[in-house]
Amino acid sequence: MSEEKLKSPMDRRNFLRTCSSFVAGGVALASGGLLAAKASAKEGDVFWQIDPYKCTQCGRCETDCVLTVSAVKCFHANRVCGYCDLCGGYYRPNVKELNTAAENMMCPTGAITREFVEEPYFEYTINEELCTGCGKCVKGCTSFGNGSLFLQIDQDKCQQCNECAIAKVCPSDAIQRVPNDHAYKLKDHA
Amino acid sequence: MRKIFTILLGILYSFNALAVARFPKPDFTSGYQYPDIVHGAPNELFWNILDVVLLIGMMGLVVWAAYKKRGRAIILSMSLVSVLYFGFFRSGCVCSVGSIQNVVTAAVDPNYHLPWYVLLVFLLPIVFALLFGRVFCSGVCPLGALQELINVRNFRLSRAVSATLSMIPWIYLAFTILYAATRSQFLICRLDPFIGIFRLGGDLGVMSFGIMLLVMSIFIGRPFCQFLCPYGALLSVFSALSWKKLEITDKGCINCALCGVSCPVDAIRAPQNSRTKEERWRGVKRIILFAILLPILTVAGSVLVGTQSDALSLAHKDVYLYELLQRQEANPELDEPLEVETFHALGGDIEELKAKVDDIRGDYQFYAYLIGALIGFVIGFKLLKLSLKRGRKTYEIDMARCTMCGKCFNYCPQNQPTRRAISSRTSITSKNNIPDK
Amino acid sequence: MRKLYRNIAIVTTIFLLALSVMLGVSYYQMQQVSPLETGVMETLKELNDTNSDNEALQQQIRELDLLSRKAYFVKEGQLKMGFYLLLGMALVLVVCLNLYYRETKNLPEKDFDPIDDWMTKSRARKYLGWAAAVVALIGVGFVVVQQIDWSNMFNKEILAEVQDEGESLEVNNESSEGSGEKVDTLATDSVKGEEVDSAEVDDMPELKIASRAFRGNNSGATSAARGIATSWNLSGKKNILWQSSIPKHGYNSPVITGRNVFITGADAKARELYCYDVWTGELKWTVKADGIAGSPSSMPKVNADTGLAASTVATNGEEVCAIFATGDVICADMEGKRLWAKNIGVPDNHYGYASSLLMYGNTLIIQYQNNSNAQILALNTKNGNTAWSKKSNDKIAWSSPIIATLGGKSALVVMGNPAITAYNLGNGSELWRVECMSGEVGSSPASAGGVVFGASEYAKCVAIDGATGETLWEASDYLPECSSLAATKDLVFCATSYGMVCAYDAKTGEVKKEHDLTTPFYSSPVVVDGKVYLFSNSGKVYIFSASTFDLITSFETGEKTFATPAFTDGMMIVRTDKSLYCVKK
Amino acid sequence: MDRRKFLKISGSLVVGGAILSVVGRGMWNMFKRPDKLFYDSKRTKGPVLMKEDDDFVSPYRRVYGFLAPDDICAMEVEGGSIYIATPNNIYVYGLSGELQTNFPTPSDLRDITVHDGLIYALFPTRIEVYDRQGDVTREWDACSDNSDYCSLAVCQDGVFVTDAANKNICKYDLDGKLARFIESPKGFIVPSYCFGITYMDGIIYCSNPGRHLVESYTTEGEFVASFGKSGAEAGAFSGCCNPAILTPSNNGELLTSEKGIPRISCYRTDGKFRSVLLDSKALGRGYAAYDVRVMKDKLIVVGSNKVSVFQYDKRLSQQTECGQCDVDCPLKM
Repeated sequence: MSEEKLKSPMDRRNFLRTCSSFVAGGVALASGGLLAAKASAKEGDVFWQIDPYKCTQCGRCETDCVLTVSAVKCFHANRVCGYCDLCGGYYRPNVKELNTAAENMMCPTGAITREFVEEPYFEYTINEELCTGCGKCVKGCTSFGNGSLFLQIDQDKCQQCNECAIAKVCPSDAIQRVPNDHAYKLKDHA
Repeated sequence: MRKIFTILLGILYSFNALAVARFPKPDFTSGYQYPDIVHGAPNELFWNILDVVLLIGMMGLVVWAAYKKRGRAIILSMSLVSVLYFGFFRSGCVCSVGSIQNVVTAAVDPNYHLPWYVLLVFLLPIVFALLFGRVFCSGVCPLGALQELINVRNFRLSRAVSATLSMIPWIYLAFTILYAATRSQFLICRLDPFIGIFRLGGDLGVMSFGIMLLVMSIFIGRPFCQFLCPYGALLSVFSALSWKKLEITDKGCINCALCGVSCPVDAIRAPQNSRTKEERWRGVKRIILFAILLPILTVAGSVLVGTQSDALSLAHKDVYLYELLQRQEANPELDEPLEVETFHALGGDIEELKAKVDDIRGDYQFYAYLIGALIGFVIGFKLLKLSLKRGRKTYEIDMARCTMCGKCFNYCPQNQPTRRAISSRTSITSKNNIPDK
Repeated sequence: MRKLYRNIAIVTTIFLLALSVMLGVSYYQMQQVSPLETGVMETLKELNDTNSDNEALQQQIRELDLLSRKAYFVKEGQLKMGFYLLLGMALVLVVCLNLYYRETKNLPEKDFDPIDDWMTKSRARKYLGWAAAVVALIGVGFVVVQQIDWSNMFNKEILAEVQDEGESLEVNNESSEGSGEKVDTLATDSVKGEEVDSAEVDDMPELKIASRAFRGNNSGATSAARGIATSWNLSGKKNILWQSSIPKHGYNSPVITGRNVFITGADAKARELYCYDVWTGELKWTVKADGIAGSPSSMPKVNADTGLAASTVATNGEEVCAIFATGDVICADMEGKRLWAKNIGVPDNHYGYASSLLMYGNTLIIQYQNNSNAQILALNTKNGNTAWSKKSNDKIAWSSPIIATLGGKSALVVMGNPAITAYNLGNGSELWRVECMSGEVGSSPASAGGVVFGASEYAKCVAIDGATGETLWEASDYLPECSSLAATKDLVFCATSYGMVCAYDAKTGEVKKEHDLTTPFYSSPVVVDGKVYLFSNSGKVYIFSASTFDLITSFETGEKTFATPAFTDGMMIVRTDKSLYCVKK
Repeated sequence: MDRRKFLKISGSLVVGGAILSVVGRGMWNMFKRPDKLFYDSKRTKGPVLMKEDDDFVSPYRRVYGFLAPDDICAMEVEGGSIYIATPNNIYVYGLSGELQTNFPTPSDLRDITVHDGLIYALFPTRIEVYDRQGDVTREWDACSDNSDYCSLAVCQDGVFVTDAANKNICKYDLDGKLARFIESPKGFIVPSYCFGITYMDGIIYCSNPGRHLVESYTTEGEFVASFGKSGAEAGAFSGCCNPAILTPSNNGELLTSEKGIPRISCYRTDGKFRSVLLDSKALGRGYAAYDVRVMKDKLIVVGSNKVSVFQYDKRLSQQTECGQCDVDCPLKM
């Protein structure tokens, strides 16, 4: 095959290519522009977060997070708490005497600790390193107590997946994106 | 790890904590004060900006390395950086590949919010592709980089097989669009084979698939990029029409065929001197045939997928819930799934759900036909392309496939003829001298 | 040097494999059952809850708890370590391999240069073509099986997975099929057994005594039939003339006139009226309730205990009318020709429409009392035109109207919530109205000796003088829920849905006799030939003396029975949940 | 065909096969088993606080019920009528759910009770008395401003109100003049708004939820006695803040309603446990306490916005203690 033969198709191809590249470029830019308009429309929702008032403590937060130990932790709103000795989130509902023996404890990892404040009050705190986000205590607290215990996604552990794996299986659609500066949905007043 | 980079937002959010009918404060006589617990949250804004800047910077570097320096070293180092930063540190979210879904969703759903940086992460690689080819794939995409880094040999698949497999990305893309457009699932994120490795944990099946791919990629160049990556498919289109074309050497090709072997993704086309001659009219006839086949395939594909929309629609959470409810009604003796239990506990209204499900199914109908057509068209087009003959005099890079790993630069004896190149050339000659029986 | 690299590479590979297997396994375990959720713990704790402070047990729990926590956290740590180790090794391996292969580079293959681009291309084309073809074929396959809708498919799959569920399903299928076959054989056998060949069948006389509505003529819960068998046996075919399967499910009761037996059945797809031959049990004809103006496209939501065909049909010997939960009313003649059909409005009924029809000459009476618009409708059976209709603001009810002889004249008695009302059959004018009912009225009234008896579980049992409409007595010892009352002039029979049956004194209302049969009754008692026949839901038959209410006999039939049997001379037609059979001495 | 070529072909087939098979599997699942692909959550049952015993039989059967237009915060039964208090309305229904009358009230209503034809409505810091038409006949504010009232009982001796904030009972006379505060000898522990009180022939019974006790006082405020123990089993109070609600049965026994795992049980006034009348299953689950009252031979139970009427069932009761109970209580009609 000699140059003459090849020349003409070469030119044609070049011509075609330039045209189509312009088209493609145009398309890309146009769509980009449109979407850009969308993007700048409203302020961004960034973090995944649980709405404690929608949450039904199904326990999937523990099992369905992409992390081996879920990023969902139990939070405690001290201002909502009754501080009582007999805590629905601390003890299993059917305790006989109120001591910290294993058979009386609600939390499977012992992440809830409490210290005595004054008769008859105790302050409860949660060790997030031990918490697995199973939500047992939360269920106990919401059913018996004032709901001062609630589940939240620990933004420091959360991987900010493009799509939250828990949200996809959450039966009450409690997990939504929240803006950058409201990273948590807390229960207690400031 | 992230804690170090964390900006505490405690004060910021505590103001807008939700109100709650709270019980009167216990009257502490010991002057007890509530402890103020602050929960940390990284300042995502900062990280997003950093991501974008790095993205641009690294792509620029790669361009420079590929077009000016014709060296592989920089590209490799880029790969390392990207694996460490985008991969392990940022744990791969949000990546350009996944951003397809956000963009599609935003395009169909007016009140879905598309963050600006996601848009950039999606657009920038495409823009670069239009200018210089698949720069992003070469050393910036953590997925590609990971494979690149552990690649040792490249035994190339028979082109026939790879041509067949190269349809998968398009199908993948099609279904991704379907699920994203119907707000059902983010397929790519769910089936990302390497994210599990970056996060040290994830779904076992997907992870093992990722491992399999990695093992492959020790011996085959970038199996994921070649045979699975939907974003790669997208880029290849733009890259094929790119403004600049990558050249292996500026000193003129000597047809030594070394670059051809070196390429891990089979992106180098040899000069066209076909041994199998066939009359022109046969070629023309074939082209016409495939030209006719193209629309037929398109329609066929659209029908095939379109008729399945109801089956596909189960990927949507609400549809799934609805089916579960139906099933429960049909045989109440089954113990209730958690979804159904919660639905009833929250006093959900089945009629409402039904209505919702119906128009979701409507959407599915539409998009299923659409993507079916897309799949059919792509296959038809590929066939057509394969039946086109084009002349070439020297070794050329097929920009659509080239992922700019820069291997061929080192191979080409014309670029800075190093000891290695020479040795390999001599080894060729010696090899050719051996008479083969 | 290269040897060294190679060896290192080999060793690391081996390690890698071993490690990854280990990690995989432990990771899998971690994902499946976290050591914190072993069932043992829970059971132990529950044990502890039940028996008060058992020291040993508590000790055991504490140890186990400690153990499991240790396991959990240690494992977690191991996993993390393992992952890092894995990554490190992988790195080493890759480096070694790189070094090992540094010298050797891929070299052109013989068939490579000059590459025959065209040949490869065309091969690729073939492959791709084939691949596409295969995909297309699979797709076509899908489309072919498209008839099966996917959601069902998906459900089936899941059901199949649920072990016992799967089994039970199979069982059901088998049983239903089995019954199907059995029925066929039965039918034929019985025919042979009786040596009734078709010729003779046709000569068989029409029956004198009919049972033209729910619980007999006028829905009166009494029948003039004689010589009904007091024992039969389905499996042994003792006293069974025939048994036939029923195409579609329904809770309505059989109705007999001439030599025809009418029942209806319905499902989401179709609603049908069936006519069987009383002598052979063959299905003579089927009339579909379809193509009716105003009929809803999707079925109204009905309770499983009610279904779409709960209402019993009514006939006057010339026409037969049926109504379904959709509000469709159809009328056919004795040959199965559909005369007319209309939709009287979809009932707004949270359980499903259940009141049975009633015919008086050429008037079809429909007790149409639903959440919105409660009324009594009277249609002309010839053409379906409305003869008269009576709107009332009664609440929803599921009971059926009866025709009673009050003060020597036939009158329509309707029991609803909150009132029992008597109407003039001719024009629907109200004779009297007694407010005594409340709650969900499901059972139907009865009448004997000019007295109307009504009872509902959520209210009480009342006796009303039919002539004056004054209340004679009230009682609430035992009250029926679905089952209806039956009455002679001395006794009122009542079967509850919690297993108590009793006979009230029709004069005073005191309980004359009660039996605790501890099995629920939905079917209604019927007074026949000095006996009271009563079917329990499980299909056990109880036969009492109508004068003393002593239990004469009782036996299992083996098939669930919710419908009330229909009687004609010498024969009883019973509808079970899956078949229809005829009892004859 | 030389070795190299063979290797190449077979190799590419293996790799291609591997990838294709994985992809194929994925697509198959997409069509056939989306649940496997997308919804394979390991957790199929939520955490259970307490296993409910499946073979518990309630001697009572729900015979019918009706819905209130709003969530119910308190309920009272008087004569043939059911008084339902929603956050800012009071509805009066007949037994079969026909609305007799209703009138609006200030919001945040806590409890109501009816005493000789007058409706006493309790608000966190005030008490209002309506006649049946909803006209206010009397009203007065709480004796202390930081009080947070929970529940009230009214008898001819006065109005008794439990105060969750001050942890005491304050007694007013019928015109709203503060008579006295009643403190518990042990001290009340009230962790949440569950501080039930009721009056039965001369004695005030109130719950001490933080201690799982029911305490009784004379109308003059002297402590009489207390009963109750912690535990899961029938006859004990579980979790926190139980018993939540107390009400007299009309043969001088005490019905308690518990929250958390809802349960309604019957006690003799001396604390002897009779039996559980309705368990969580029979009541309809949830965790809020169900308010309960006795009307002749029926139990009226309200939860969220549902009103249910329960009636004694001879057959069922034979398997329960309630059936063996020697007292011929009108509930066993």
